[in-house]
Amino acid sequence: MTTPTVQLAPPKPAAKDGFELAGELPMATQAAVPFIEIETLRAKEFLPAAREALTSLIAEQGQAKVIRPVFNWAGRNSLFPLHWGLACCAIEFAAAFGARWDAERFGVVPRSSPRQCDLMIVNGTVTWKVAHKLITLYEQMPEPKWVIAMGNCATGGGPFRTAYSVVPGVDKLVPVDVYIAGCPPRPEAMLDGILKLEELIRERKE
Amino acid sequence: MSEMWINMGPQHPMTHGLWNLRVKIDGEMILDVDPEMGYLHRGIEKISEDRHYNEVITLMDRCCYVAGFAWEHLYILSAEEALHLRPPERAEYLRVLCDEFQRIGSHLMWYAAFVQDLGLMSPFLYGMRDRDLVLDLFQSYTGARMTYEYMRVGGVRNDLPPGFSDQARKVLDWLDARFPEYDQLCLGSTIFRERCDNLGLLKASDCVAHGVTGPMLRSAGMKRDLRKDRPYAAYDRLDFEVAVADGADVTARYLVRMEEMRQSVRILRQVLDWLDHHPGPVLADRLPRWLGAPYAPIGNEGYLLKRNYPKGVGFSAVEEPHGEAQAYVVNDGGEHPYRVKFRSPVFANISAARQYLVGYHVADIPPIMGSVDVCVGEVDR
Amino acid sequence: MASATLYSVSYDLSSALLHGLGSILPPAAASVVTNSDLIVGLAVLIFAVILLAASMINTIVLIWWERKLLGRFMDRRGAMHVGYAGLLQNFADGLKLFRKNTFQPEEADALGFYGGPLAYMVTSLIIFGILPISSGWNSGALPLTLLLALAVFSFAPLFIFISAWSSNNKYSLMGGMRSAAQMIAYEVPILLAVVAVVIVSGSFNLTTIVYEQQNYWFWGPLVVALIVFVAGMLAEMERIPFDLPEAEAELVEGWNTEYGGMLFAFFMLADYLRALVGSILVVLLFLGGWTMPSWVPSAATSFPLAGIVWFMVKTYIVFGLFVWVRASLPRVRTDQLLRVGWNRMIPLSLLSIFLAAVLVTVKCLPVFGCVPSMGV
Amino acid sequence: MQPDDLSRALGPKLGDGLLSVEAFPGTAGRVRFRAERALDLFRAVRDDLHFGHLSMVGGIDWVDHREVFYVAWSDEARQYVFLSADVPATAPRIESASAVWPSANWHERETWEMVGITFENHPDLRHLLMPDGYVFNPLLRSFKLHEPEELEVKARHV
Repeated sequence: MTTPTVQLAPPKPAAKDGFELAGELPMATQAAVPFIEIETLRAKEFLPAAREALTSLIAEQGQAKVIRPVFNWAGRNSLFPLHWGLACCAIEFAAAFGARWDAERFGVVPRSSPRQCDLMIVNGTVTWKVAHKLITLYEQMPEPKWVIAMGNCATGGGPFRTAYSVVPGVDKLVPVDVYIAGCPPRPEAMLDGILKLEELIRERKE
Repeated sequence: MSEMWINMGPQHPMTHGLWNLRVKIDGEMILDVDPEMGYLHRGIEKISEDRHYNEVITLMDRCCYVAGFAWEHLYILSAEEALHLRPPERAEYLRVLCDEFQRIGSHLMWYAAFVQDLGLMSPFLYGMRDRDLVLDLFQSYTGARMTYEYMRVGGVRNDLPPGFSDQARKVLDWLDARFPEYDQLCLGSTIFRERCDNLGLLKASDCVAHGVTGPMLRSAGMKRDLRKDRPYAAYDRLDFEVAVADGADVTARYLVRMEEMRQSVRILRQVLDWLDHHPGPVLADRLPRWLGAPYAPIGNEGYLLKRNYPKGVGFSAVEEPHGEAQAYVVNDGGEHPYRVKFRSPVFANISAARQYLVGYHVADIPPIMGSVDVCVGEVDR
Repeated sequence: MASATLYSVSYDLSSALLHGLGSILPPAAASVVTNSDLIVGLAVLIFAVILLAASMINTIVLIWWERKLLGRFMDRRGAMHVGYAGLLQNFADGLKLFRKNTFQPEEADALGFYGGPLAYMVTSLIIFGILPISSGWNSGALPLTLLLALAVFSFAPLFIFISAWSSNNKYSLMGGMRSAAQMIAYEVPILLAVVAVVIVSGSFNLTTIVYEQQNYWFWGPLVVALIVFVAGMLAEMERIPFDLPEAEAELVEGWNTEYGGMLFAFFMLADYLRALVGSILVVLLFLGGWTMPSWVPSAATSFPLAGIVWFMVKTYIVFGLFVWVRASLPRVRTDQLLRVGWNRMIPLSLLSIFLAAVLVTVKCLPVFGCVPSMGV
Repeated sequence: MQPDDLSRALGPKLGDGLLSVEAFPGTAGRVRFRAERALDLFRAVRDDLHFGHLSMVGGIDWVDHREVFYVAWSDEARQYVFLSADVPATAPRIESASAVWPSANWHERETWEMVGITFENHPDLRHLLMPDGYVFNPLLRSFKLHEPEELEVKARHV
């Protein structure tokens, strides 16, 4: 069998520092490979590709249909807010954990250490003096984490927005997911804000 | 372990607010403390200089958020003096009603927080539950749970709704029945007595030197209550005792506050009886026009009228749930107060922290600071 | 059913599985698969999996039980919206913590920081392999199960201290030191109180101790030992009134201040595992284990798995009492705790040993009725 | 206790340090004194008149001068007394009262940072409410408040 020796291969790249690129065969030699071997080669290429496609499909679908909803369900049903009180809203924050409203019904349990929290409820006026501590606390919380600006002061400074020491809105410092209006918001409003946040988490794609 | 400084705050379960207690410890012993305030400084005194007289009331509610009525009353008293106004008698009784209910609400909040600091969990819920009943009453005639904006220069905003006094008496009966339960949970517990007796001692002479007032001073055996010593509003026409204890420790402060709540219930019954039988106006009818008609939006008329009103200063002092609060209002004849200065009782009580904390254990900080009843809003203003 | 033990059941299961596998394989492979060592190995594996699942599910239900009970004591509802009556709440918490970022604080010691919680968790889990839950739970071949259980139980302060120290946080360090001091102080009275039980029952084997209580439970005659043991267990489990190491009011979250995510979940789970072990030990040593008094109708005690059911009912009631204590007592201070531990608990436990010795010598107590088989 | 009683008791002690004693609503009277004689007045008020409890220290900026005022309470007379001294706006200095009344400590720190009045011989004169290094005195009349948006616009133009 005579095969025309056609040089189809691209010109070899210049050897760098005396190092030859190994394992490169001219195209003509490849064409001389028997049929069965070609099929094997194709199969060898196909199987990993197919596996990759399949796993990615499963992973994607599984991610979308199983894993993500399950973790989102878990995340939205156990929001641990940071236990701290800034100002007036902190009293209503505490009242929401009292006997009448009992936020623990929704799995909301305040924790004192930012390491164990996933929700920071900014319940009051933020001053410039506490701003960097607030940012530190936010950074100490592990991902994924959310912030609720509770009340008018945290949203935009409230009645103190003109004051020299007040941050006009906590969104100047950390990203805020839910704003709750009111001065202070009633405990029902706080629970409603948490339920709104739960809706956000339900739709979460990450 | 060698000596070290630890920061308790601004985010710490002990603080109940936004402040930092720097503590120097050796093992479990406290060697030195240094309270660091100002994390909630909102410039209320400065903002007040930009506001009309009635608009400052909004800030007063937020100044001390667990005792909003007491601070409204404080400001109103001195503003009325600075503006040469007198409220009608019914308004004075209504203010006493607000004040005393507020005292119960504030002390219940204190009880909830203080007992939780000791590790006793259930009373927190009981305290909050009963406080909500008081707040429901506030809501029925002011529309708000915490920030009322109810008092006005020259009276109060509106009268009580019909059926209020029956509802209030029910709440008082309920509270009367709860006080023994509270005492049983705390004083009846050996662990509570072991932890709180002889803790955080502050003798009466030290209290006076460091400006400590309120239940802390009365727990040291000094019978001083501005409601008796320097009666304001309708307190001179009401019959009550000043709660005093002589332990000067955390237990004594507990006893004083509990007794104060009982006395408040006693005052409130008299006030409700009086209000039932003496209908009348609640806002002075000869208000200057720039102070606003009773139901007009606050303070808008001031812009329309060139003022011509005598200058004056007003000084008032009120027995707030935390202690003795004072206000000084300077009226220079302009639309806004020229200067407003407040004296917060907790400010002075915290400034003496070194006197009653050093020498105790780290574990004693929460009950001692709890017995001080810190409200950071009024300290930092 | 009563004669079968959990190990024999898992051995049967494993041999059936492997023989079934061997019958469809070629004979050469079959002989390898049906090797007796392999069967034993798989049996142990099945045994461990069943134990792990049982203890984990029980712990999570225990947390739910505490939350609901605590809610009721406090005039509220507790978790109620996730799953029926909030039963799935703790699963949601666990999954969420599983997904959280894992991190290590700056300048923390990695080995201690990651190893501490793991070791704490593992040592808490090992005890479940030892405790007999009912007559047919494990083979009971170990003669000194009680000592082994208490020995493994007392590893915890070491690991708590290691993880607290390596967190590089002052609050953690103080919490760890308190924890170590407290646990060591209360080990001694616990062990002495257990000696009273051992004197009366004449054995270190938990199964034997339970069988000794067939006719009368030990809580009556050994009430002093019971008091010391329960108080010591409360301290060991770090529950109010002895929860100083995680005293929320002064030491933010105590020794787990710097822990978040899965490692925090380990701590939480291990705490409740230890609470479960404590309740189980109280039931085993003083409340007759899975046995019931004779006046209980036999229909109620002879259905399949009746032993396990009654045992769990008792355990949950004992834990409910611990929750009741938590809902109604304040926390003590470190020096008071240690003073009570060394000055009150140890004399009391010595007294309980003396009483047990008297009991064994007299062999008869009019109050509790004459018991023929009492003592050695 | 009336204003006359105050001036009768304080006059001989202070001489020309006592400027005037006038009636003041709600208190025993208002004592105006020279800032230079502050410590003498404090000692006389505490020891002779038994006003042992200093409640409040504050300052007012009257643009051309500044005023420091003190409020003290006597447990025997059951009354407040109001003390005030004027200090020049160019050199606002006065002796600290914390040697006489320890409770003056924090009040004077606050007045120092808010109204800019320096208290000499104060044991610990540093920032209380504002962060360390804050250079303004917010309660001076020259310190104006702005809407935050207004400030943002200004910052953009700068």
